[in-house]
Amino acid sequence: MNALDVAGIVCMTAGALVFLVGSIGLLRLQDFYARLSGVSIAGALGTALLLLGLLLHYPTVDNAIKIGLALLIQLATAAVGGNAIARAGYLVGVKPTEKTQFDDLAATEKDG
Amino acid sequence: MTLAITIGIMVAGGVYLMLQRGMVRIVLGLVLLGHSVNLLIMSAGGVFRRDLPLLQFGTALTAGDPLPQAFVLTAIVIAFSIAIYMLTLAASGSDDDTEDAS
Amino acid sequence: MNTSLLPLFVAVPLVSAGLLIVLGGPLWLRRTLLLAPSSAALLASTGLIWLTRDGAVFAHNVGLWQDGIAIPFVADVLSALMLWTTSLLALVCSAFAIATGDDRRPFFATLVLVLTAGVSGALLTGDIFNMFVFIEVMLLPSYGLLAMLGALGRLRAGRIYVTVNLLTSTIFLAGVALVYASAGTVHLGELAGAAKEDPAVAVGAGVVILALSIKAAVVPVHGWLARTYPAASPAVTALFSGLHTKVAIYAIYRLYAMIFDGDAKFLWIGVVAFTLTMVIGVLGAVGENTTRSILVFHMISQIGYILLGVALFTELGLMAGIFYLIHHMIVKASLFLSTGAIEHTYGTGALDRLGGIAQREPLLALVFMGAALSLAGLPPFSGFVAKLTLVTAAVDDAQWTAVAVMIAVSLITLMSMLKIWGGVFWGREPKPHELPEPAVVGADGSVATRTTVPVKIRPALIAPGLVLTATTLCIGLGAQVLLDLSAQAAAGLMDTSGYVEAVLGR
Amino acid sequence: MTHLMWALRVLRFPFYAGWEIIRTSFEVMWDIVTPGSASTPAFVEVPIRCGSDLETTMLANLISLTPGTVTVAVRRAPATLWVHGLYVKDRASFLEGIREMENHILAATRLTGPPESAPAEGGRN
Amino acid sequence: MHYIDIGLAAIVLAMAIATYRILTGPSAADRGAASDVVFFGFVGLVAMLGYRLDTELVVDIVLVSALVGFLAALSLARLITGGKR
Amino acid sequence: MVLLILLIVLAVTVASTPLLDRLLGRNAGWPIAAVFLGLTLLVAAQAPQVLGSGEPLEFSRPWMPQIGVELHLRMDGLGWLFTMLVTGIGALIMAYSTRYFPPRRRFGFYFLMTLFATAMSGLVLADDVVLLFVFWELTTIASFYLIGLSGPSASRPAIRTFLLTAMGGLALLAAAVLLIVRTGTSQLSVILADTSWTEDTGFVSLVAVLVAVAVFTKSAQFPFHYWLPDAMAASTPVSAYLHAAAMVKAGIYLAMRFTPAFGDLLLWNTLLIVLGLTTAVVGAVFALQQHDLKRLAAFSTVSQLGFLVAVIGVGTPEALVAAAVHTVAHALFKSALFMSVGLVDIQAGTRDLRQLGGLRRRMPVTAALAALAALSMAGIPPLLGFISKENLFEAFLHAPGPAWFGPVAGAAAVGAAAFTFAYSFRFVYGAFWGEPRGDAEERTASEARPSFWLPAMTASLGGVLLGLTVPILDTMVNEVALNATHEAADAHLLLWHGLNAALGMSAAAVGLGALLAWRSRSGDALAGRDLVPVTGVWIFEFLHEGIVRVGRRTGDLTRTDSPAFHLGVPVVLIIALASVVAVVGLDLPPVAGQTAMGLDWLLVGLMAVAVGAAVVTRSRMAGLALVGVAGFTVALWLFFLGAFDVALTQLLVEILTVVVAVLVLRRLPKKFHRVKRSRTALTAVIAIGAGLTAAVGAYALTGRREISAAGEYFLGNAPEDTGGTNVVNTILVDYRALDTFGELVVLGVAGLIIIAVLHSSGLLPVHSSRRVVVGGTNAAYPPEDNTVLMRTVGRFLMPLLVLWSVYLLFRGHNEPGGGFIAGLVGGSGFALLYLAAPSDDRARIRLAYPAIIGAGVLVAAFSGFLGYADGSFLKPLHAEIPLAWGGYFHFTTALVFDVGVYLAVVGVLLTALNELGLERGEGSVREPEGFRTDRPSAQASGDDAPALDGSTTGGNR
Ligand code: NA
Ligand code: NA
Repeated sequence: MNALDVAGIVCMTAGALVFLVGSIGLLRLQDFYARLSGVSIAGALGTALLLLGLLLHYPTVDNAIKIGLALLIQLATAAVGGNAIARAGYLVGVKPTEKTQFDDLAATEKDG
Repeated sequence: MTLAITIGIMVAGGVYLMLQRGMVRIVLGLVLLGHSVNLLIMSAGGVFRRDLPLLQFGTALTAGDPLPQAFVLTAIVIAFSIAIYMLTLAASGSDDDTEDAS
Repeated sequence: MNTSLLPLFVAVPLVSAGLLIVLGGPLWLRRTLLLAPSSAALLASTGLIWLTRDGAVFAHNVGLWQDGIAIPFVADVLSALMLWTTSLLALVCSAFAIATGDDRRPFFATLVLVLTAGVSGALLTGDIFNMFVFIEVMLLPSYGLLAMLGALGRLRAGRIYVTVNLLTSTIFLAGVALVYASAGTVHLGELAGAAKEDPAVAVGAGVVILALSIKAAVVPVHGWLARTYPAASPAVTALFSGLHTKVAIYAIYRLYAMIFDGDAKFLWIGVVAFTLTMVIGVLGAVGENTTRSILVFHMISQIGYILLGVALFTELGLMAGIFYLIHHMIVKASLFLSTGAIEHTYGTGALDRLGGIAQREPLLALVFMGAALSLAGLPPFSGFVAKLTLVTAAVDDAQWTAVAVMIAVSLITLMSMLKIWGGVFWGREPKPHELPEPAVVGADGSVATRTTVPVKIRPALIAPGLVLTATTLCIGLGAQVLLDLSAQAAAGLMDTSGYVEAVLGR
Repeated sequence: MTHLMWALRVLRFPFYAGWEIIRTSFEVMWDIVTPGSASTPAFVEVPIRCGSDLETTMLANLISLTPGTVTVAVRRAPATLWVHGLYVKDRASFLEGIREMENHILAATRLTGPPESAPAEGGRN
Repeated sequence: MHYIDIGLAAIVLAMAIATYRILTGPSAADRGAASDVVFFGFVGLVAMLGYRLDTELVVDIVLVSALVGFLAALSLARLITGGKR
Repeated sequence: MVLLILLIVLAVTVASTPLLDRLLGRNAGWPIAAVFLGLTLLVAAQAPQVLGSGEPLEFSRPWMPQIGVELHLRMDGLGWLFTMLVTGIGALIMAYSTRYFPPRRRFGFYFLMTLFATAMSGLVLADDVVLLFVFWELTTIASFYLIGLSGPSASRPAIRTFLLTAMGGLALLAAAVLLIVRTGTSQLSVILADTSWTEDTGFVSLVAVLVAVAVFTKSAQFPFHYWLPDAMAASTPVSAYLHAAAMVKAGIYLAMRFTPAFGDLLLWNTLLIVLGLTTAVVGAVFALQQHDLKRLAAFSTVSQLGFLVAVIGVGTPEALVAAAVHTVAHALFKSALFMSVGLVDIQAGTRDLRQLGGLRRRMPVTAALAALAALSMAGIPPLLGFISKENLFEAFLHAPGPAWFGPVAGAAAVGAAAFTFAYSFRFVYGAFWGEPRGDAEERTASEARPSFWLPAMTASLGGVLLGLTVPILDTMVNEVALNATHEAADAHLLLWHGLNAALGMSAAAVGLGALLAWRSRSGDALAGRDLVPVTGVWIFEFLHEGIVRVGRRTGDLTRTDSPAFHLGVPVVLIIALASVVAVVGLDLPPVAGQTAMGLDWLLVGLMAVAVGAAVVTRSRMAGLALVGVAGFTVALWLFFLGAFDVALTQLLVEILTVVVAVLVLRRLPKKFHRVKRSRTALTAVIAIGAGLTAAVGAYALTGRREISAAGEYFLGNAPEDTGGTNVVNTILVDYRALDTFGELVVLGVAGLIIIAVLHSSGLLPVHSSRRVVVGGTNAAYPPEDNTVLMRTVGRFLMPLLVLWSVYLLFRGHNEPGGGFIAGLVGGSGFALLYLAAPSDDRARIRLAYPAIIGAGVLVAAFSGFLGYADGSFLKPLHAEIPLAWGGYFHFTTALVFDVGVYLAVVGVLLTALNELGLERGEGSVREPEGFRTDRPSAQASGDDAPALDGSTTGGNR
């Protein structure tokens, strides 16, 4: 087992744990909008670490391009997906927690 | 054995859903059943040879039986075709409830 | 014979279907594209019957791959007979659909063509997975045909139809998987007798047969058929009745003969189930009050008769069953078409709303009654020969209960046929206001309020049924022709070595 | 020369973004694994300087990717994002954080680097 | 037992937790968000399995998953709003 | 030959009735009568051979050689007698009909009557039990229509008659089949000559009972007698023919024909004698009770047939002689009587005895011929009826069985004969003597023209003539008795036999009858009284109703539109099958390798979680998502099992299923329907049963052999055979391209039927519970700006998807990919376009997607046809194409095939997105123009179908 392999395993295990924490966030965080942070932990950092681990295991140029591309796409789409779901939730009136300090979006409606 | 258990779980869930009211749950149940049969086909080829039948990458000696794989591929597409049609029926004409009395 | 032509039974209608979508074109062209493949298939299958009449079996490895690897297309006299009958029905039902205007609906012609291609494929293939595929090719268009045409309840019926058929196909596929798991092949030639030797194969093949029985609407899994067929348009019901359940029946005959090699130890199950099917079906029929629901329950009952042939699994029984199968396909379609002509014109098939049609439509009455008497097994129609040979076969096999039931059931069959006759053809003519609006708008798109009882049923609506009733009469009078072919087919099922030799060269 | 500088800024951007993601992820993860919650959530209107759809998208996506913030709504003219922040101590510091991100993005997308002029303070107080 | 199996178990556990959130909601938006996590978990699992089962080809699956997984998220978002764009 | 001529002439007559009817109207009866007369003479001319030398005429042709059935005709003495009756009486009735009916066309009548005559002739000449049955049923069918001809009121009686006689027919069929199978032949004369089966008491008893049922139903014997009076709805000529010569006589013929087999069987004797005499008495009593002349005559037939059946039951040659004579006598007097009823009915306008009386003055000829016929019926010398009754009495006295049986039978016969005398008297006296009782019309009745009464008079005088010259019948009746019993008879028929028991019985019958007629005021005292509480018709209708009710209940068993029921039954059946297999047990080979790997358990756990959650959730969205999770888990499983292509396909399909499902789910409520607890419990039990079945089945029945021969072949030969190294793909596009072709058709058709169904039914609107609550002015609301993120990302993803999909398509033969996967990836691109569009209008994909589907099918088929160049449909062709940068590209038509697959997949996805994803105008299934302009090919389709344009191209809406 070479150094890259070890690094790969470390990356992957770390990614998996980050992922786990992210999904625990789905349980623990207070409202829908907060829970979206759990999603981005898993989708961004978690997935990125896992892909990196994979690349370290198969370190070829070919794979670097493919995995790099995959990571880029993954991050871009995870972000847009997160945005779409956040907005959808907002549109159908998912209530934020009582602790929410202010809501500039709701204000745009009153102005309108 | 693990595959058999998986199949059992899916069939139980699929049958349960299929016997409920409402077209959507029936469709979901049938989708699960379809998946389970696909796994059964894989199981029919034997689960102890698990290498890819891609001869560029591996050897034919340990590759899984390719014939069931081809069957499953065909079955997946057919099941997909019917599933989207059934979903259309679910939202066509009236509510997707399949029973008169509530 | 150049066996490489066999796949054309599938390919030609599919090409025609594809052209219909891509080209569109004027109505005459679309109708030509609809009718030409069935006409060609009718001619080709006539030739095929001629070539196989002495028991010859033709096989073609599609793609010319080696024996056992390729999907074989196989034609023997049984598949040739089925091809002939299905082509005839497709042609006649299409003609009827043209007369009712059904063929102007989106994709109607395309779907019918795909349906016939699927049926032909299922009849010709010698590979059970491929059979699954072709059964699906046959079913998909049917899902659409049922739900896009027909009465108010068509969507409800469509839901039952598609879900039950999908479940059944799933079960079928599970059976195929189990067969492959034990036998390591899905090739019918290699499976010859496998279930007799290996109980594990028998279980798998049993699951396949069970699935086919559901598709054939054997009691107790008949309910779906009774609920769905009456909701389709008459042309579609006729098409389905002639093709769908019958392909399942064909497959039961074929697979039981091939895979089980007619294994005697399971036959009693069939005798029980099929006898029950006769009884439950006919009782259901006599209890119904619209033409089509009566006919549909009958179909269930008759399916019991047809399948009894395979449950006897004697040369005589198989011959009788095959004869019955061909006869039934023709007669049943004729009945659906002649009552369909009434339904189309009068807007209802309810017995208590119709009456006196024999007086107004003597020809149609004759067409209906010929087929009805044939169905009930009365001479000189084909149904009589069918019943006679089947009863003889059952007596020969000492299946006394089945014999008694067959005889009693045919009386109740007659009773329910007379129920239609008394309710629709004799009796008081309906007043205009008692009839609903026409179910389908006129060819010019107009929807008129009904002020008079429809004047006359158009000849184009009567002719298709007439062709079929004439056919049943001819089959009855010249029974030896079809009996000979059926006997030959039965011989091929009793001794499958010819089939195996043709597909495997050994 | 400009191009070389730009290339360097482009190369730097992924490391910046990666670092931001890691940093904010650990912030939120800490909140998750420790009992209780330190959150002070709010929906904040964020005026931005991004001109093209690409820049807007990059900013909005980076906001969404970094745990603790998520873009909820977008307006192109005048360019504005509405962001849900989990830890909004006060509006100004939150806007400052976003502005920082924006600077990095504009540095990577524009040959000339980020505009030095501050945006009109269209935000609310 | 392989080192990586701990990670595999962790992801499966994470997916199970997300499944719980799909089940309990409470809002449709929560279900959508949790579904997203399950999908990411799937991508992660594939990556780890590529390592574990020694198949470089998983890179292809990962790439395709990343390309199309997005669709699921967008679709679910669309469902939440009943089709409003 | 004669027999063939006979039947051919009859058949030609039947066929020519439409023409005759068109030319002559009711007078068509004349030429038909002439033909019948000619045939009668022809048959009569055969008497020297058939009766004299006892040589039957025979004719035979094969019909159904497979079961040994032949067109075998045979005329012996018995056949001769009945053929004479059929044609002779037929001639009279046909002639009579020309004047009975008003002058207009009577197509159905003559057609059916001649058909009836043909069937009846065939029946008595058939020497094959199957042929016999065929003609037997033909008479049933013909009589059904003849009765039904009389209009709506006759339909019920006709149906009752049909069902009852058909029941008898079925009994006959059963008997026939039993005999065929037992004796190995269907030739009647051979069967009857064969004594082997008659010695098996059980078998012969069964057959005898079946034949007896046929006889009783056809000849209207108690308890099946009710149909005959019921059938009086038919016109009088029909009744005359039915009662005198056809239909009912078929039963008599059958009983006589089978006497050689059953004559010595006590069961047969007893059954026939007891029921026959009961019928004779009951029928006679009922006859006396009637007001309607026709009904009186009908009950009289019932009674007379009772005599005949009973005497056949005696079974001795003497008894059969009596039966033969009485058959002739009855044919003559009954046809005359019916014809006279018709004469009265037409001339006087009624046949009700309460309105008639004294007609002899105005209708003397009719009165005379009716009186002669009635006297014959009453058994008064010197008429033929007297002689036949004498013989009957004599025969009854020698009935088999215990010693007391003969005298008792005789006494019963005398009783019946007394009633016969009484009702005969009632008939003649009530109509022709006494004073007119009714209104104006029959007071002015006049005698019919000779052409109308002549046929009746002929029959009537026939009874007189034959009575006076009765010895000329000796040869015939002896031959008949010989044919019917296979024992020689030596009868000498005479008017005067001397003072014997029979004469005493005749005298007693006449005396008692006279007394009865006097005491009952010629029957008036008894008429119209209900002697029994129920009628046969009531019993029939009761049973009929009962069967219909049972049928209704039977139908109710499955009368539900809930798919759950129809889906549950098959599942339960499977569980039952599995349970049986489990109980019986199977001998299974050992497991062939490792069936579980450690990692597998992860997937088991994941699946359990997903399925468990999917089962309990009540949210539609959650259900969809959770089933999706299960689908992903399946993809992982496939990946575990080395099915890389399949896993990729599964993944893509799963995503696209979600995409499409969402389009549908938004139109439905958020929650699933509530289900009762009891149902939940039941379905859970079934589900667990099914799950166990599946798990145990999968474990027990799979994985117990090494890799299959086919699998080994593919792995070993694919590169060489096909030039591809992705073995699964080579199976899909080379070895089993036919499967794939079917599969792509299935997929394409799914697209088409989605369009077709939506064209006819439309979609639900978006469900109210899924509406957006935020106002239109909220910054989160405007779609144009808020979708900018996904559009921007999409702009970069789209080319990647396209490139990637083309790459996957081309490399599929060697590496993971192929038409399906590529098509799904390409289709995903369109899905992305759809999802990211800021408005429906911009989301609409302006491509002729049905045409793309069609093109896919055509391209695939085209590659298939290319294969014919090398000998087979779908056989791939290969070519090495040199590349510009060196090397070769291995081209195969399998790639063309894969392009077809690709097109179909893309077409279907486009269809689903456009058809399900876009809102339509309210109440309209039309979509805006613009679509059409993109598709010139679809234009023509609407040309002559204005109401349903776009009839083959759903996109053209
Ligand atoms: Na509905
Ligand atoms: Na975030």
